[in-house]
Amino acid sequence: MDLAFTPEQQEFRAEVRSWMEAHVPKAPLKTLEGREGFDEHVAWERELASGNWGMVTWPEAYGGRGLDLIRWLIFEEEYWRAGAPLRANQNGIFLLGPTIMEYGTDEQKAKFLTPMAKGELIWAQAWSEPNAGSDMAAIRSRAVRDGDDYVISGQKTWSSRAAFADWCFGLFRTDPDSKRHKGLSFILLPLDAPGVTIRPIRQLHGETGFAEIFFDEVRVPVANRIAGEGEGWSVAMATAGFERGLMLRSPARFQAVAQRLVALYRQHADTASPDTRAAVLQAWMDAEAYALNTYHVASQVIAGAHIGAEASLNKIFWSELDRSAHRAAMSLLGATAELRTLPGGKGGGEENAWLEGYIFSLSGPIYAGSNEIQRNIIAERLLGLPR
Amino acid sequence: MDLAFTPEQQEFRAEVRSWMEAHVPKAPLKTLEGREGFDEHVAWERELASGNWGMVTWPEAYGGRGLDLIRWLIFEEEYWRAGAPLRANQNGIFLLGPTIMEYGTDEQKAKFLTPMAKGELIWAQAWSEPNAGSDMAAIRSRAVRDGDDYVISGQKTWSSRAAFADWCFGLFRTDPDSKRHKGLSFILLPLDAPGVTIRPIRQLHGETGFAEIFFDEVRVPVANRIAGEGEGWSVAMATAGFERGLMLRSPARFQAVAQRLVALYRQHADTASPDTRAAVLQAWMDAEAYALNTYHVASQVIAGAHIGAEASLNKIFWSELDRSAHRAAMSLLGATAELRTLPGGKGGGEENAWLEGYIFSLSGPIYAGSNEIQRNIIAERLLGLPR
Amino acid sequence: MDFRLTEDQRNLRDVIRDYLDKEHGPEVLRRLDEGERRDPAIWAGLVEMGIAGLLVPENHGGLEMGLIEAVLVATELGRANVSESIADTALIAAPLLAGDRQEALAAGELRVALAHPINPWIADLANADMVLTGGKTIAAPEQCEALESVDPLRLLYTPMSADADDALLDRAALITAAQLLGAGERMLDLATEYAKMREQFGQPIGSFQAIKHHLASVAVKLEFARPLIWRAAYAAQHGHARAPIHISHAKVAATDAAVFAAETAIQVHGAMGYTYEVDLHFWMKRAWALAGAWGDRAFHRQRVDEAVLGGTLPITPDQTFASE
Amino acid sequence: MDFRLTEDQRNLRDVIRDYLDKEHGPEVLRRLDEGERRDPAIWAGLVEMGIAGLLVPENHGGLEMGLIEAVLVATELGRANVSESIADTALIAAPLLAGDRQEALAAGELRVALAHPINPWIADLANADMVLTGGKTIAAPEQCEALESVDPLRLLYTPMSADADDALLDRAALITAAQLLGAGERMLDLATEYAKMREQFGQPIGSFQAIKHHLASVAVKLEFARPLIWRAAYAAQHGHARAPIHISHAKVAATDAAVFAAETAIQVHGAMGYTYEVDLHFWMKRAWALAGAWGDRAFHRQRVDEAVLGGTLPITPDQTFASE
Repeated sequence: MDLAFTPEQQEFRAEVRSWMEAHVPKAPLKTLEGREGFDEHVAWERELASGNWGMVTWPEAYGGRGLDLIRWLIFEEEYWRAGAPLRANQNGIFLLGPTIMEYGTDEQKAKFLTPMAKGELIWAQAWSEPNAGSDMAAIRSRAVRDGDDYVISGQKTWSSRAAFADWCFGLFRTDPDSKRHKGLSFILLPLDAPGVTIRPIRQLHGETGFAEIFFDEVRVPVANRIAGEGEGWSVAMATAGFERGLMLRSPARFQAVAQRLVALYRQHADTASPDTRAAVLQAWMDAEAYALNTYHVASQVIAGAHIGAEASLNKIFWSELDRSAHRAAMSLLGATAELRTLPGGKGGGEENAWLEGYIFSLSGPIYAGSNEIQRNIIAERLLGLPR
Repeated sequence: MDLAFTPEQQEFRAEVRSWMEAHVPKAPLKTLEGREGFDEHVAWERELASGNWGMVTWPEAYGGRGLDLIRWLIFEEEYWRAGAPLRANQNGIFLLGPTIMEYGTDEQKAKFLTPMAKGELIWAQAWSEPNAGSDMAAIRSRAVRDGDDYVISGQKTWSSRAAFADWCFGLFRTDPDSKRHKGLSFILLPLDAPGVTIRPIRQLHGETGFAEIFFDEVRVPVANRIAGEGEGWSVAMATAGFERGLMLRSPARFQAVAQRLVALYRQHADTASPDTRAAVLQAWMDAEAYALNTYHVASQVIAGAHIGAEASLNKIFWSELDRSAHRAAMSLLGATAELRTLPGGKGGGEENAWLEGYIFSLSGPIYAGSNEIQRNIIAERLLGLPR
Repeated sequence: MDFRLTEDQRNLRDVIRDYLDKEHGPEVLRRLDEGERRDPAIWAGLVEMGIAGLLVPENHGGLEMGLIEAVLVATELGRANVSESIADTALIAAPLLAGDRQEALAAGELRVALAHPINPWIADLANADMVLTGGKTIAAPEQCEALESVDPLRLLYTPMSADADDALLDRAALITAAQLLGAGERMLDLATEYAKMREQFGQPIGSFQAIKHHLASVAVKLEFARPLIWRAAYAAQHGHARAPIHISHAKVAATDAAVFAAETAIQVHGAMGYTYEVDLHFWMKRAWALAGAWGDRAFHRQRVDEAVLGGTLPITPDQTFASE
Repeated sequence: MDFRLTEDQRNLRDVIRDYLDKEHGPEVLRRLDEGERRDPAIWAGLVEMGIAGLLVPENHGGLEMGLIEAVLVATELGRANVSESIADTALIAAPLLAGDRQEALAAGELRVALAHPINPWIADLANADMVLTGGKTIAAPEQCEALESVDPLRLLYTPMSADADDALLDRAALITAAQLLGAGERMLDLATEYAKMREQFGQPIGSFQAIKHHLASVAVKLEFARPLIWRAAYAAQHGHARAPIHISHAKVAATDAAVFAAETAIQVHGAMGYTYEVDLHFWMKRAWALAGAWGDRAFHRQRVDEAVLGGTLPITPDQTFASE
């Protein structure tokens, strides 16, 4: 065990820090869940790509830097330390990219990876269906083979980014007689293809980050299928594994939340209730624990370990930590917690990011496999309890 | 809604208070879970009976005072306010007594009720079996009809008080071919009958409040059966209803715990952590809420309402409140929490009642129907969710 | 001692509930949210039901009821997510006004906004006829600036000077607690109905023990918050010295129950709960808004803390209903 | 940066675990509890395994290992519920003693009791050869008075004057945290095994979602306490200025995880968990005892609170492994 960064790692940190200090937008971008803010975030992706910081863990051949997970963690620490924006590109970086690298053909790699790294292709997920949420094997959307094409019909929902993204990836039933996990294929398609209709889902706070995607006989070349026909489930599970795992939930992001929460506490220390004070400290302690656990997992992955059901431990921990931290912030804000813009001095106040963050944090225990499902996985696969 | 006590109720309170002040033992009794302490508690039951305070809610005909539930609550408030001991007789007062009054014959009433009220017959429960805990319908102990007797064989466990009690009551399978809830009968028998063996269960803290009861062809007159043969389940459910309901868990008892916890907090205020301070206040607030809810339920019962699955709400609330309160006390005691005797000045300290109380409180969410079962009941019977 | 609602009280509650179920369902909330957010017809209907004059003496044209009735009605207003300023006007301000004003109020012709330094906003100021603050009424300002609440049906304004008034704060906190309880009850209903209908893995999700236990825990929280509100109303109505402590206790319990109901209800709904399409969001937002209104958890916990841990309140088991 | 155990460290852990599984199972705990509570043969076995000399320099006959190894061994001692004073002597006191004493210690011929004002007792004082307090060793007293712990295998004594010593406190808190983690892990194992075997309603109770979720929550708590202990050990070993804060953090997390494991494990066991017959109680009692030892939650939370909320510790995301 060696918990010191090497001189090379320290130099890398210094390099990231200096780039971020020079490039991170001074003012916060508009929300990623509206058109204008989305475009601002895409512009930021291209800015990142211009510095070659977009996909730091990807191989250099595909526009990345080929960094290991420890450097990724360092990168993320500096990214969040600098207050940089959310990533419009995260479906591509962490979900689809690694999937194509593992299962894609050379042609698919060439066609998709480099544009993705450059922020030129923004990806949406197309997993869930109205009757296939936690139970993803209940997918009904079908892709019927017709020569060199699939003809896709059906409906997807809860597609994050789909309202504004360029392409989507998801599972479709290529064998109409199949049941559950069998007969599904993993297919990529452009969201401007004829027959695709996007209907943004109005979220409870009025934004439209999610969308429904309707497919009405959409023709997609068979070449857009990743891996073999009917092998979609295992490909998707690998993707879900990445998602549930550490890559999508950078510890530095939660440490930055905890840091802001501590600052908020200091502003409100004289009126904070004892349980909220305790909750603030707990949020900081848990963010630390999450960071340490991630370094531990990353070290194992670098050494060749495979992360399976252990990812469920992570999912539960970060989602409950994030909700608790934001709940504590709402308590600290008291009567102003409900306001979308916090009262400021002359010239008005700032957006109440804690309120938006609290609402978003409530989705953490739901998406990417609800925490109920995650607890089932832990109990059955890690502890060996009967199904 | 009228939340003022009537002058008669106030007079009654004054009467209880003055009797308790004159009679409650000045020094705490030894634990009810040892022989010596049990005898002290039985002596206290007889003292109570001498003042006609043993069974205040029972009809006068059976040695009670015929008081309604509001007066019972007043009685309990004064009982706990005075720091009076735990009740050795509670199985009789709250479980068996009401059952006999509802289902017993005149002979059974005459034979059992008055001695019970006088503290002359102390009762143990004989419900659970090694493989029938939460799942009480899995009972296997059998009672075979032989003329005017039943011949009982089998094993009961988790029988509170059985190590020292005089008689027990429980369910036995009178129809050998029956399954689950059918074919069970409710039978009373003396624990000194030939063929009965009591084996105290050593509890985790070394005391022996529970016992196993082994029955080896024990002959019991059929006249000791309550209600009809095979009707045991519905009789037992009525008994369990009383148990889960308000009578066994006097709010005043938890209010007294909260009051002691607040006093303990004041002693340790300078070192208490913020979350423990919050937990102390929460325990007091919850004990209040429990008292109010009990007055609400009692008022409904007096007006003729039947309490069904609502009792499960109560069970969960008092058991979790009691555990939280004792957990907070353990936190306040810090390094001394583990000591069975708290360090005192010259002449030694006092027994660490908080430690015993904490350990006992852990059984609250388990016994009388585990809180998991109670939550099932609430979900299915009160909320109407599917089984 | 009889801790039950009287038959009249139950009838009142049921009549209001039936009316609101029929006239003020989720479709009304959607219509308001897409339109003007206030509707004179809704106000008129509430006045017609007698709510405006609930606390006004009979000789001023009211029903001369008390705080128990007020919290019962407030609970129903919370359950139906009523956003008109009827609670502020009729259930909080009315008894604090002079007789002639009460008469206009009972007739539905007067809307009162409430200003108190504990809130950084004043609700429904723009359409108020007067403002109650610091124990007196003043004219509503010509102009005010709108704030945006997470709750689209809440209309908040600032700035305006406000003076402290304990009587107002206590009454408002109590009525707010009752509304939170009602919101919590409705969220439990919504989540329970959803759990019965939504299927995953071939069965209703309400048949899974995890979902059952989530909802059962909400039921427990709500059940034990309710009598706290009733006791606080009774104590305030009868001028008990410890009524403010009971009100604070009730506000804390109702807030915790409603916020817990919201977090649990969205978890049970899964991603659907995150949408505007299902109705849940209206109540969640109201719960988040009211949680901080008229004294947040920290404020009310502190009042109870000072009395209980500070040792100024006798807490032996016989004191539950004490008036001193 | 490599946050993994080395192969040597894993081997050490596995060897100790295998040894204790074989030689120090629940039947040994029962035998000790019914007898003398300490057994020279157990001590000799632990010395034989090299634990006594774990931290002693090679030139004094030890293995010259560090605090990472010490917490790994302490976790195994907690998992096996070892009660001999080997943790106090070898994992806490050893590096704080002079060289000649270390030699005797590594040979298993010296037992050290630890006295510090944070504890109102001294563990294993009656069979100690010397007492470490205030940075120096003193003779063990001729006579002392036994206290009774909830944990039957803990031997506590009083009174004896004790002087403060931060180095001792920090090391002891760290080793105690590791023992709590081990106890928590064992309780999760015990409850999981019980849930697989015990049947109710015709199926193993471990097939019910409520039981699964209880145990999964324990697994999460333990998983995230472990790296806190490892980091604290590393920081202390390398003399990082913030090591005491890391130790306090680890002690809080390990205490919370172990107490939560205990409460959950007894709930999963049902009434059986309440008996002496199943093994669970030995670990629950140890967890309750160690929760308050060497600084309770309040003490250690307060140290972290002062550093973090008090603002003395830099907490930007790049500071996780900082040495200042």
